[in-house]
Parts: sequence; structure tokens; C-alpha cells
Amino acid sequence: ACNGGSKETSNEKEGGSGDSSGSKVLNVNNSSEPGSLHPANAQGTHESWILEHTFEGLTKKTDEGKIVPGSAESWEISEDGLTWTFKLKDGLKWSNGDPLTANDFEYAWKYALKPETAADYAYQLYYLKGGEAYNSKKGKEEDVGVKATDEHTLVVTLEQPTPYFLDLTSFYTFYPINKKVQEENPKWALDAKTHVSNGPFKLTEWKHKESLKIEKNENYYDKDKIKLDAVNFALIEDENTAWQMYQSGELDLAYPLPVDIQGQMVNSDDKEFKMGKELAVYYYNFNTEVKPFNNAKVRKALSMAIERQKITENVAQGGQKPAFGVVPPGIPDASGDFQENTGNLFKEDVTEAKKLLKEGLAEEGMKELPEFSILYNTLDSHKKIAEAVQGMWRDNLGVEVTLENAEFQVKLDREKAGDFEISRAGWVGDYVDPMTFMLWETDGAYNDAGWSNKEYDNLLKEAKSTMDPKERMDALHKAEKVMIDEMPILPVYFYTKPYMVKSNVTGVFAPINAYPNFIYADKK
Amino acid sequence: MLRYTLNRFKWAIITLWAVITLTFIIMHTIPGNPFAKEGAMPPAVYENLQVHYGLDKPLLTQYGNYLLEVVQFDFGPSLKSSSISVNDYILKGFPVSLHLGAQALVIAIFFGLILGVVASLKRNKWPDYLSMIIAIVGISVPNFILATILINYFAIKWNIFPVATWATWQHTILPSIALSMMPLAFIARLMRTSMLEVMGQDYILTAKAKGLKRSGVIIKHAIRNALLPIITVLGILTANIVTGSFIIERIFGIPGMGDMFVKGISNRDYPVILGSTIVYSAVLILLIFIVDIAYTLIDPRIKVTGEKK
Amino acid sequence: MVSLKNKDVKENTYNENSPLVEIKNLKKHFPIGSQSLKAVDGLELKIYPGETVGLVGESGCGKSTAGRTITRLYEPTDGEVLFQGKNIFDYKPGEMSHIRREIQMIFQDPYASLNPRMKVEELIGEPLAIHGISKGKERRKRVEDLLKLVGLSPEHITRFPHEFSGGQRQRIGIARALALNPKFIVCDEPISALDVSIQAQVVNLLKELQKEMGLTYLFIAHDLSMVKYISDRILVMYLGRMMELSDSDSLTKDPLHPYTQALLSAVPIPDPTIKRERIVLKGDVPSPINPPSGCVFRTRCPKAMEICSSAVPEWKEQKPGHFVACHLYW
Amino acid sequence: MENLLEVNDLQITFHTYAGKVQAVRGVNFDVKKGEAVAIVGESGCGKSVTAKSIMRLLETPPAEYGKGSINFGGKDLLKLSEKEMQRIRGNEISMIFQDPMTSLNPTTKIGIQIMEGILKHNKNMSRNDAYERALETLKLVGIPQPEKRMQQYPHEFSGGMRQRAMIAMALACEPKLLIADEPTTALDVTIQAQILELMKDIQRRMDTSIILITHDLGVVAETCERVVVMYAGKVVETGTVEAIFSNPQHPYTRGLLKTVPRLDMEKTAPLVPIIGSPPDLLDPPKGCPFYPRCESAMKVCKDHDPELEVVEEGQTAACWLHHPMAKAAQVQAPTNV
Amino acid sequence: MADKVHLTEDMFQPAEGNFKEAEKIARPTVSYWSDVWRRFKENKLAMTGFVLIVLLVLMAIFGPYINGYTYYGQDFEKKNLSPNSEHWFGTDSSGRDLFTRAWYGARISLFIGLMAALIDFLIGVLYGGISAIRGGRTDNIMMRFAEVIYAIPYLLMVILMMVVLKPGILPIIIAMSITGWIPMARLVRGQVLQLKENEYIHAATISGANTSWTLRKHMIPNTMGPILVNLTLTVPTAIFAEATLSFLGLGVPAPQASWGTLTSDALGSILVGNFYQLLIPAILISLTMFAFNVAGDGLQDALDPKLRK
Ligand SMILES: Nc1ncnc2c1ncn2[C@@H]1O[C@H](COP(=O)(O)OP(=O)(O)OP(=O)(O)O)[C@@H](O)[C@H]1O
Ligand SMILES: Nc1ncnc2c1ncn2[C@@H]1O[C@H](COP(=O)(O)OP(=O)(O)OP(=O)(O)O)[C@@H](O)[C@H]1O
Ligand SMILES: [Mg+2]
Ligand SMILES: [Mg+2]
Repeated sequence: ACNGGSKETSNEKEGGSGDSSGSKVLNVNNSSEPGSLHPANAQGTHESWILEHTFEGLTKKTDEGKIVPGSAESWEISEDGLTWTFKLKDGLKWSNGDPLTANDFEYAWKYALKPETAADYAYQLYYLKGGEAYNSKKGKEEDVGVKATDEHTLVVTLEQPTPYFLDLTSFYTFYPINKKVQEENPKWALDAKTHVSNGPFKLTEWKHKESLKIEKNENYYDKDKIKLDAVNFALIEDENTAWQMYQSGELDLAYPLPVDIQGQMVNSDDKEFKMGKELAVYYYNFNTEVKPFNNAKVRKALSMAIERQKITENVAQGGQKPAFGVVPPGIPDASGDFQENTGNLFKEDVTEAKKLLKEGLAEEGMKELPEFSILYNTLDSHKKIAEAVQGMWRDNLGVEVTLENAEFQVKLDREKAGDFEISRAGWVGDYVDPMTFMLWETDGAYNDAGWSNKEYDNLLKEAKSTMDPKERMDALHKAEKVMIDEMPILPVYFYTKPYMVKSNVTGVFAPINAYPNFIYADKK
Repeated sequence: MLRYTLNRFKWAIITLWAVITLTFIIMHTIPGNPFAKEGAMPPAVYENLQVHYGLDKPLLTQYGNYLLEVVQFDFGPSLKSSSISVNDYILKGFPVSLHLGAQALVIAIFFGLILGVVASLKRNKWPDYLSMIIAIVGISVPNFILATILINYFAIKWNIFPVATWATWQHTILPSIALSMMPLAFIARLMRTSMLEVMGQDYILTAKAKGLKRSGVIIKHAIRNALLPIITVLGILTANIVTGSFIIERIFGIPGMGDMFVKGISNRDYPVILGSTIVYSAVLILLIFIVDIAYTLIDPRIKVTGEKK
Repeated sequence: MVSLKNKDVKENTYNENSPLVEIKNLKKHFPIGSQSLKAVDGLELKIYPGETVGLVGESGCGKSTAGRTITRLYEPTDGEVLFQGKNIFDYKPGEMSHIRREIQMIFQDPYASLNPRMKVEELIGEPLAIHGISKGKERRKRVEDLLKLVGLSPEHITRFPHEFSGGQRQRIGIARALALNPKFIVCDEPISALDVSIQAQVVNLLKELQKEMGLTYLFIAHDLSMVKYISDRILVMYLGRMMELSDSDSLTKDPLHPYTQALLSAVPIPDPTIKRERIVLKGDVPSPINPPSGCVFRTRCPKAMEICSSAVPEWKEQKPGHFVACHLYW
Repeated sequence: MENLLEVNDLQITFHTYAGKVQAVRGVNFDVKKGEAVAIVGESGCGKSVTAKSIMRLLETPPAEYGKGSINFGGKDLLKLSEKEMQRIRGNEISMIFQDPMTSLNPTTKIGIQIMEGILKHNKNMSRNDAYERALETLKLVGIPQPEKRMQQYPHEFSGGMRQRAMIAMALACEPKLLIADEPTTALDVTIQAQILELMKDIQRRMDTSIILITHDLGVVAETCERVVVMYAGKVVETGTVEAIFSNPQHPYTRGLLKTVPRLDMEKTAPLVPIIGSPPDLLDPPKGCPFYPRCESAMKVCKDHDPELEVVEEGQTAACWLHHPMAKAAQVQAPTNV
Repeated sequence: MADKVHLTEDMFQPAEGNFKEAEKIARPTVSYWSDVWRRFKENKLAMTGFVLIVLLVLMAIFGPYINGYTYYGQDFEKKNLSPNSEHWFGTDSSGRDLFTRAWYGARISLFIGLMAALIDFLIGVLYGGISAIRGGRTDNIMMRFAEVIYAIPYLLMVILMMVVLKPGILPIIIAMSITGWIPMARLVRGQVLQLKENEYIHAATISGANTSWTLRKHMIPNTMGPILVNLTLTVPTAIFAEATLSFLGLGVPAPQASWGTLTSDALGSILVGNFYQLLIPAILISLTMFAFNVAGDGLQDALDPKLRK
């Protein structure tokens, strides 16, 4: 089945848009219809992938993950790390030819925070001073910490020192919107005809639930570096189908890949196969508020009794890395890689696990584990992992667990309500900093385990209060260790991003926390 | 007849209303929240969303408002996508599903009837067994597997048709075939039985006695009388097929309505659930009405119009 | 045979001398498009217990329809049918089943009236089963007796209707009608599909049963000689209307209505040596959708007069017990 | 006159789960050109089966043709292919079925059902002409307002009207041989007379031969030239109408004639039926099938089946009474016709 | 013949007691159903189907215990093995024994299939029959009610059931029961409307038959053909309905197996060429289908008195 590459030339006719010869069109698959192509209303990868190619924030990332100037030419940070001043490039234009100014950024950010906009991702702007207050109708628009002091200058005031704020400015909620267009036609983002953006490409066709097309934006300041004339996004939800389209040459890039294909490719030396990094961790929550999972020994026992290597090799199959901590590799430490510096925070050890379980249960006054289940949201791969975990606990600890699946929406509801014993979760970092993985603050929004630890909380506070990298990273390393020692969650593995690109396509790269990027791609 | 139609129309409205109401109730009974996100959403954001979509109002008010909108053919926004309203979904998705469904039905009816008739005439001979095997395979291999296999051979190995999407006429062929197998098998089996019954009737003898050819006897006398059960099942089958098959649409990346149906439910996208349910009900009601009329046309002895003997 | 309980309930206003069945102004019209087909149009008849009334007339004149309406297979357009003094159309569906035990019907089309998937045993046993009369062996015995009664052999009990000849089927139908020992049987051409020797058997049987059990018949037929033989009185219908009613001897010997006269003259005689003058009716049978004005028979009547087209002749007792509707006798 | 149809030793068996029903057990008769032959006999004696087998309409299985042949115009119908048969059916031989309700297609208009046969056998006739022809035949069989009736469905017809529609269908193509299986059972006498007149007329005009199956001996007497009497799948007597009616030679025929009521008969006089019932054809008796019901039965009848033999000029009978030995034994055959 | 026998004078003496012979002893009679069974037995193909059904049921009961594996035991060392002497049907991608899983799945799938058929038969046939026999207003109201039920999204019902009951087979079957019978009801109604005008129904009415009697004794036997076809098709349809539900996460809880889940699990394995994983459930389902179909056909033949040999 891996002969996909041999046919691409003969199949080009089918995949393409039928454009006249000579034009370079890349065919990719966006697995779902974007809910909105308005930066403020976008919610997830189906939107962001297209936005990332059609818009450009103040900064952008290289293939190594370095943050480089985007629309901004340069920036300055105040001593206390609270005020950031961005200088925009000269002569920036919107795809419709309008000049792009700092006002557009200010307008966009405030627009996203406006309660009436009802933007899901408004909280990404809570870093701004007064942002949260405005969004929850407790503050005024004027008090939001973003101001265009002139056409080229944007002054941002933050609530707290945020060293990774620069990273955030490449995130799509921070993209600008054309104020004039938005005010004239609030529905501009609904239609390809009226869609206006500032990135390397512009949206030219949007057949709902069918396909999208973006074409090179002639008004983009860096247009000479853009080789592709257009990109076609098919909207195929089924991974298998998308893979088959890739095989037949109808697609030039396949991501995500079906699990079985991943397994096959990981072990092959197919040139088209690329293994990108991913900023995400797969883990299980323990509900630390129910007995006996309130006991750290029990939690650790369960965690130490599973064989992560087996799971990544046989079940997940995408070359994932077993996780013995929560911060995935790929995040820079003060020096080196944060995860590498941490190393493994615990070991798998069945004998130890058995011992711990016994002790833990005794402490809770129990003889054996009561009936409990793993709650996971419906997806084949989650099911398979849960089955594997179930089997390992049975074999290694003699523990019986039932599996319970629920729709995503329901699982989240139940997690919030604390109606579970163990639940599957995954976390994708919003920005490239260990902080994005520090979720277990007391009463933290993402702390579904319901865990609470003073030391952890204090360490995080410490990290948040300083701009000094060394100090911050130390605190974060400590925090991670404190958390893993208590094991409110059971880390399973760090994600990877396996994808395939046809060999005649060059210049595709996969930033650590985004989908494969082809701004600079070329096709022969 | 006109009175009957009007009466049925009145009932259609009542039926639709009942469907909306029951769906509304069930929809709000089951757990799940349309805005749930990985990680808790800040309360303010959640609040804003609720207000924006009017979900903060009491259920009864929401229900009343919805009915008012529906009467004006406005099915509201989608909670999951601000780029496209439920009306757009329907206007865009239904014609596609209809097209796909119609093509699949044509295949199913054409080959199903032929297989069924042939099987009944060659009862317990090889054509009968062949038709049975086709039927068994058609039913035993679920359409998602069939689709995958069709793609594997026709698109990838032999390169005859494209794999997926809904761009050109060629794109419609594989999904139509995959979708048609189940109804085809059903029609074939049903037609066989029905034909066997009819071929034993005395009037078939009469037709033969007139010197009609075998084909004449079958076409002019047998098929029509055997058609009734087919018509019945076609009503519901058609309603199911033309309002979209989630799986086929998903596999072939077809922008139809089936996907809307299923995703709406798993996303708890309330207006989408109600909108697709209304479209489906309307199609179902219409088709059942047509079937009832067709009864009288096919067999004049049948009186569904409620007139007394 | 009929349980006494039933009688008590229903017979408070009814006594032995009053008619068993009284048909009052019975009408049955079928809608044909926007028009209506007047299959039966104003039937008036009293049938006394133990009596046989013959009903004859042109094919399509509404005999079967009348029979079916009297047994409430059809709901009437108008009129009443009093059985033992009570209008059967007033009964609710649930209550009908009592009446059904007492009013039976033998159908004109023997094959169509037998369920092709039932064996003779079930077919004849069906009324017994419905009313919960007898079981198992006993019921089988009764069915076998009934079969013998109608001249079939008990061996036929396991056969299906299509394995019988036309006449045999008709006898199954008769056996079924007799199964419940009803009081009143509408016989819709019960013997026309039978061969003569069986006809004789059946007619004898019907007569015998009548004598023994006081059965009452409405006997629809077109075979005048047979009708005459079995009936006490004969009613002649034409195009949904009544033409003549009289006791059978007087009707056959001294028919008053020109239509009756024509009918009688057309009876074939089983003797090739006799050749006879027939009154040949000219013209076509008019349509019941659009019947002629005045007397419906006038278009074919050899004695038609002017008045016949303008006035509907009155139903009049011309001689004692001999009614006729004809302008000739004004 | 030449024979149009010769049925020789026709044998038909039905295979049923209960066993083999020997419905027809060696039937011999012939029909001359332009002649009307009546087949009479007890219900269930095989008349309809014989008729259907001439049209080759019995489904095989369950039916099975044994030895024997049906010669029609020089061809053995039992040996023709289905295609050749199709050309003959409805065109050269047509048939009126016994059961008018079930023999008409309930979902097709009467008019179309009649036109169908006409169109089939007159390749170059237009639909309009066929319509006219159908209309005409409907009129001929005495259906009023045929234009309206053409548009109706069988269930809207009365029993007699259905039968007439069947007759119209059979007559529409003016066949060489018309098989009428109890064509007038559901008809009142005036219409019956009209129909019989019509059949006679066609017979005279077109030189059509007719096989009339009936039990109405009055009809036989008025319509036919010759009579074939069947009993339990066999022919027991044949002869001219006059001979059969005036001088029946088989006890069964005699019994038949006795049972017929006449208009001029007294009501009190009971009808004289033939007692008993015919034998079960699943297991036909070895001897004379009429033996159990025969008033003049002899010992020989029980085990030995008599053959059809000429007893008078133009009259045959299958009865031991005509055996010389029977006469010698001075057995008095009752002669109370 | 007459010439060959030796005739003697005394043979021509009047016979006596001949009239008595007219009354012969009846053959022993068998009941209709034992007659049907007898005819069914004579049909080899039908018996094959019947035996196959029995075998499948037996294997569903005992199959999971035969080779010592469990349906859940995983062994990653031995994943994706083709059928071999140790794992007769091979292993799946988690190294579980497919033989055990297949027969474990048979329990669930056959149970769901048979329950669906049973409910179809019990509710659908009765409902459709009563609706058609009663006719008029009753018919209208009953059919409109069915329409409402059928139009409410099925998935919502399943989810609702999952909430009310615990996830597992029960809610699936209940949700199926709520809507599954409706096509059957429509089919039966259509047939009964046609049958209703038959003279023998009038004859039964005259005998005093009420709705239930007419339905049981006349309508159902004469509609058995389409009913059987529909029933035989209900079985696989229900099996796949469960598969589709599993696909949406509403099927039987993992790691339990059903034929439906085995099939959809195998979907991915087609891409990498492990066809046998698909083949096993597909063959089992086909066998079931085949068995039910031929048995259904055989039963139909056995029920039809006209078709003999
Ligand atoms: N399909 C069949 N299967 C089994 N037996 C049959 C079949 N058709 C007819 N018979 C039997 O064959 C015999 C002859 O039947 P046939 O219909 O020819 O009688 P018939 O002489 O036409 O009687 P009638 O005057 O009553 O119509 C009957 O005993 C009947 O039971
Ligand atoms: N269901 C029906 N719909 C419409 N017209 C009908 C229906 N049933 C009967 N008729 C018409 O009613 C008239 C009387 O029919 P009916 O069956 O009562 O006649 P009949 O006297 O029994 O005739 P026959 O002796 O031929 O059986 C006929 O013109 C017939 O066409
Ligand atoms: Mg009648
Ligand atoms: Mg006959």
C-alpha cells in the first residue's frame, strides 16, 4: 500500500483544480469544515490551518520554531515585562489593497474580547490588562491594554509579566482584522468573495463542506518568497479516505494518517514520510476526590503498572514517546530542552506497584480496588489504548477496570462534574513554554483531577512573577516534579506529528504546535 | 382527492409539530453541552456564548421562539459554525444528498427489480441463487466496507474513478454504488417473493390464454401486481437515502445532509438537530403520502382515502 | 341451537309472527367519480321465519349488492335492515359478532371467497373457532359431517381450495355457511357453479335444513326453475329496483310484469326436441349510473307506454300477496 | 366433416404432497369443424383440467401430462414449443375461464385486458381500432355503456358482468376453437340466452368449433350438437344431443337427467339426486368409478373398469350393462327416463 | 382391459352394498403446521439454512470457550497474525484471538439481530395489520403516530436510552425497538390493504371474525412472504446498526466484541492488507444471512400450498 509515490505524476490531472498548466497548486485535506474563518471566532485546527496561511500576526515561526518578525518589524519589552511596544513593517497591505495599520490590531483584539462577539478563544487575550474584565462585562473597552499609538506602533499592556507573550502573538486570536471591512460588512468572513486577510495567501473559494481554495496574495509584503500559486483544501473527514486520496495522487499531503498506516510507515524508510514534533501529552486524569484515588500510592501504583513502550509501539504506533512527566520535548529550557533536562520522573515497576497498591489500599481501609472505570471520549485510538491499559492492569496488578466511552461533549461535562474515576485527556500546548503544561493549580480551569497542592501552587506563582528564564525554569521543573510525585494524572505518551508529503513537494515544515505549514512550499 | 390531500396536509403539520416538540424535549434531556471545550471555559466566555445564542432563556421561551422562527422557514444559526446557518446547511446539503440518493435509488430499483423478477421466474435455478448471493453480499457487507473496497480497486488500483469529493459526475459513481447495495438487495428479495405470489394467480393464466408472450405476461400483468410491497418499502427507504447517509458521505467527503444529522447530534448543536429532523420528517411525510396515493393507482381496490364502502 | 341467552336479550319486541328480517327502503350507491352508481335503490322486503325468498334479476341489477348490504358487508347509503326487530346497522363492530352467528352468507364466487392458504378443515371450522364452538376432534367431526352434508368426502379435509374444482369449492362455501346453524342465510347464487346432481343434493339439503331448523333464506339466483323450486316467494329486480314480488307459483304461472314474462320465456329447457318462442328483449341494458327516467325497464319493454318514461310506477299489491310495479296495472 | 380437435387417451396427474391426483385418466373425444360439443359431468370430474390442457395452461409441475395426445389441425399440441403455443393461444383456440373474479387482473382496466389479446394477434392493428373492436365485443356480450365500463376495474363489475368480460376477451379474436368453461353460470337467463345466441352466431358465421363445459343441461340441449359425459376423469358416454337426452346409455347420464328441475315441475316433488359422492382421484377405484353410486351396479363393476364402446349409431358408453353377458344375465337396466 | 380379464356370468349379478363404499374412512389428517414442517424438511436447501442457524447459535454459546483464549486477552507479540494452528481465525491488531472474539461477537450480534426481528414481527406486524384492517380514522392516526416516532432522530433515542439505562446491549435493543418496527408496520399495512378487498376476508367477516382473528388467520399467512423477507433482512440490518452505533461510540462497551465492531475495527486493517480481519466477520454475517434467507425461502415455500414440488 505504500506505493503511493510512484503514481503522482499520472494522477496530477485528477487532484488538481484544473488550473491552467504551469500554475503550482498544492492539494491538501482539511479534515473538517471550518466553523469560522474570522480570527476572533475561530476555534480549532480546522480553522487555524487556513488562517495561518491567510493571516499573519505580529510574529511568526520558522521551521525550527524560532519566533521571527511577522507584521511587526521589531518590538521592545519594558523592564517589568508588562509593556510591549511593537513596530509594524512599512507598507503593509490587506489583500484587498487597504493599508494595514496598528489600529487593525487594536481593533481585532478588542473585537475578540467584546462580550457580544461571544468568542470562544477570548480568554487567549486575558493576558492583556483589563481583558478579562471587559470580556466578562466588568470592565470597559477603553481599559483594555492594547493601543495603537500611531499607524505603525502598537502598545500592549499585560496583566502579569508573561515571557511567552511573544509566542502568543503568532496565535490566531491575535491576528489583525480589517477594521474598515468589519465595520462595513460584519459578515465579511462568511464568504470567500468578501474575505480579506493579510497573510501570504487569500481565500478565493469556499464551497461549504466541500472544499476551500487559497491563492497567493499579491499584496503580501514577502510575496516573492511564495512559490505556490494556490492551495486547495479538500474537506474529507475520514482519515482512511484522505489516505486513499493521497495514494491516488489526489492529495499532495496527508495529515493526519490512519493509525495502521502510521505503524507501517514508522518502520519503513519511505521518503515521503515525515515525523514532525508535537507539543502535546496524552494522559489519564485520576479523580483525586474519590476514594481510593485520593491516595497517591494507589495512583502511583496504577501508573507504574502500565507499559508505555508497548502502547506507543503497538497501539498508538506513531513513533510517540513514552511520557514519564507532563512537559513534552521541544520546549526550550533556560538552556537545552526542557524535557531532556527533566528526564524520567518515575519508573515503571510492577513489584513496586503491587506494593504501593497494597499500602495505599490499606491506608484507605480497603482490601481491594472497588469497581471503577476509564472514561474516554469516543475514538478508536482512545479505545485501543484503554483496552491495552485495562489488560496491563489486569495482568500486572490483577485489577479489573471497566471501559466507558462517551461523546466528547458528555465526557467534558462529566469531568467538570467530577462524575468519573479515571478519564482520558490530552493537552496541546497553546504556546511553546512549559507553563502551558502547568495545569494543576488548585481550582485551575484545567485541573480535572481536582488535585490541590500548596507547594505546586507556590512554585507556579514564583514562576509567573519573574521574567528571569533561569529562575522561571527552575520553578517549573520543581513544580512538574512535585506534581508527578503525587501523580494526580497518569502520563502515557508525548504526541508526535507523522505526516506524508509527495516527494515533488518541497519546503513543507511542521511547527511544533501547528499543522504542517506550506507557506514556503514549492511543487515541481 | 383534493380534500384528502388537504386533510393529509393538515396532518403533516400536526406530525411535524409533534416531531419538533418531542425532539426538542429529548434533545434537552440528554447530557452534553454544545459549548463544552477541552479545559474549562472561563465563565464569562461561556456566558457570552449562551446569551449570543439565546440559550440563557427558559426552555419554554426557547421552544416558542424556535417555533416562531420555523414558521418563517428560519432554522436558526449553527452553534458550532458561525460561517454557515442551518438554512445554508440544508440548502447546500439537501440537494447533494438528494442527488446521491436518487442515483443510488435508480441503481437499486433498476437492478433490484431485474434480479427479483429473474429470480422468481427461474425459481430454484441458478439465476435465483445468483440473485440471492448478490443480495446476501449486498447486505452482509456493510456500506462502509464496500466503499473502502470500491475505492481501493476502482480508484487506487485501476484508476477508473476518483477517490472522493463531490466535484464532477465521475465522483458520484462510487458513492452511489456503495449506497445502492442495501436497497438493491432488499428490493430484489422482496420482488422475488411478491412475484412468486402473483405468478400463481389465475389472471396470469388468463393472460397466457390470450397468447401473450411470457415477457408480456410478466411486464403487463405480473410486475404491476407485485409492486405493492416494493412501493411501500421504497417510501421509507427513499426518505432515509435522500436525506443522506452519514457513513457514505463521511467516507467520500460528500457535502450532504447525513453528516449534518449525526454531527449535529454529537455536537449537541440544537438548531442543526432540529433543522435536519424537520427536513427528514418533511421528506418522510411527503413520501409516505405519495406511497399511499400510489397504492390506489397500483391497485384500484385499495382505498386509503378513507371513503366508506 | 342458538343459545337462549341471546334470544332473551334481543327478542323483547320481536315475536314469532313478525318478520325475521325486515328491509326498509334499502339503498346502496357506489361513488363512481363524481357520479353515483345506484346498485340498490329502495328495497322493501319482509322475510318471515322459515321462509325462502328468491331474488332474481338481470346480471348486474344489484342482487349481490343487496345481499351484501343486508349482511352488513357494505354500509348502506340509506335504509334499515331489521333483524328480529333490531336494525343491524345500529350495532357497534364489537356487538356484530352475535348477529353474525345468525346471519350467514354463501358467496357467489366460490374460489375468491376461500383463503388460498387454509385447508378445508380450517375453512369450514373457522366460524366454529371464531365463536369458540367445539374443539379438536369434536370440531373435526363436525367439519367432516358438514362435508358429507354438502356431498364432499371427509378425505378432502386436508386439501387446499385450489385443489378443488369449481363446484367442489362452492360446496365448501356452503358447508361453512351452515357451520354455525344460522337462522338466516343469504345465498348468493349458491348453486350456479354446481353440476346438476350436486345442485339437487344441495337444494334438497337446504330444504331439509330449513324444515328441521326453521332456517330462513334469501336465495339469489338466476336459474328460474331452481328458484321456483326452492322459494316460497320470488322477488324480481331490475336495475336496482323491485319489479315484482309474489309467491313462486303465481309468479311463474301468471307473471304480471313484462320483464318477468321475458325472463320466464328465456329459461332453457333440457330437452332438445322442444323449440320455443322467446320474448327477446331488445336494446341494451341501461346503466345503473344513469338509469332511465320513469320506469327503468321501459327502454326494453315490449309493452312500454308513454307514461312509463315520465312516472315511476307505484309498488302495488295487484292480487293478494302479488306486488308489481308497472303502469300496465293501473 | 374433418376433426378439428382430437383428444386421445389424455392423462393428467397432479403431484401434490398428499400424493398423485389423477385428474384425467384417459379421455378420448373429438370435435369437428364448426361443431359445438358439450362436456358435462359431475363437479370435479376433470372438465376444466381437460380444457386447460388443450390450451397447455397447466403448470408442469405440479401437473404432468402422461401419454396421450391432443391433435389440433394436424399438430400435437402437447409436443409444440411454448413459442408455437403462444401463437395458437388466444388466436386459434381461446378459452373462457370458469372463475371470472380471479381470472381478471384486478389492477388493470377491463378495456385494456380485452384489447391486449386483440393487439397481440393482429400485429398491424392500431390501438384505436383495437379499442373499437373491444368496445364492440363488450356490446355484443350485452354490457351496457361499454365506453364507461372499459375504464372500470374488475371489482367494480358484478359477477355476471365479469363473466361477460371474460367472454368478450375470448371472442375478440374469433378463434377456430372456443373453449367455454361454464361461461354462463353467473348469468341470468336473458343474458344467458343472449350469450348463447352470440356463440351460435359466431359458430355459424366463422365456422368456429365450440367446446362448451356446463352442467346446465338446458343450455346443452339448446346449444350443442354433441355431448361428452365425463365422470371421475373419464369419458363415460358420448353421443348426439338427441340421443343422450332421449336415450341415455350410462346410469350416470340417466341420473343426471333425472335431477334437473323444470319450471313446470311441482314444487313438492323432491329432486332426485345421485346419492353419494364421486371418488377421490388421489386413489381412484380399480373398477368402474361410478360403481358405489350406481343403482344397477353388478359385481363385475367393482373391480373391472368398463371401456368406452359404441352402443348405438353415434353413441358410445362405458358401462358393463352393455356387455353381452350382462344382457344375457337378464339384468334389467332401469329405464325410467 | 375388459377383453383381457376373464369375465364370468356371475360377475354380472347385481352388486349389493355398493352404496356404502361411497363413505370411505378418511386419511389421517395432520395439522397445518406439521404439514408445513414436513414440507420444509423436504427442502434440502432450507434445511441447510436451518441447521446452519442452529450451528451458529451453538457456536455462539460454546465457541468462546473452545480454544482457551479470552475475548479480551491481548498479546502484542502476536498481533495481526493470519489464521494459524494456534489462532484459528488469526489475531487482531491488539493480538487478541479472533476465533474467540468472533464467537463472542456472535452472541451479541445474533442476539441483537434476533431480538430486532422478533420485535419487528411482534409489534410491526400487529400494528400495521390493525391499522389497515381498521382503516379510516384509526389508520390515519396510527400511521401518523408511527411517522412521528420514525422521524425523531434515532441517535437521540439511543443516547437517551444510554442515559436512562447503562450503556450496553439493552439500550441498543430498546432504542431499536422504538423505531425498528415501523418499516415492517408500513409493509404489512400495504399488503393488508390489498388483501382486505379479497372476498375471503368478507367471508370471514360474515363468520363473525374480529380484527385480531382476521389478522392472525388471514392477513398474516397471506403476507408471510414479504414479512419473511423483511425479517431476514432485519437481522443483518440490526447487526450493522449496532456497528454504526459502535462507530459513533454508542455500541457495546469495549473490549466486548460484536460482528459489527469486528467489521469496523477491521476497516483500518484493509489499508495495510490484513484482509482476513475483515473477512472473518463478513463471512460469519454472510453465513447468517444465507442461513436466514434460505430458511426463510424454504419456509415461504412450505407455507404456500400452491407451490408443490
Ligand atoms: N392444481 C391441482 N392440484 C391438485 N388437484 C387438482 C388441481 N387442479 C384440479 N385438481 C383436481 O382435479 C380434479 C378435476 O378438476 P376440474 O377443475 O377439472 O373439475 P371440473 O370438472 O372442472 O369441475 P367443476 O364443474 O366443478 O368445475 C378435481 O378433483 C380437483 O380436485
Ligand atoms: N365495489 C363496487 N364499486 C363500484 N360499483 C360496484 C361495486 N360492486 C358492484 N358494483 C356495481 O353495482 C351493480 C350491481 O352489482 P351486483 O354485484 O350487486 O350485481 P348482481 O345483481 O349480483 O349481478 P350478477 O348476477 O351478475 O352477480 C353493478 O353495476 C356493478 O358494476
Ligand atoms: Mg352477483
Ligand atoms: Mg371446472
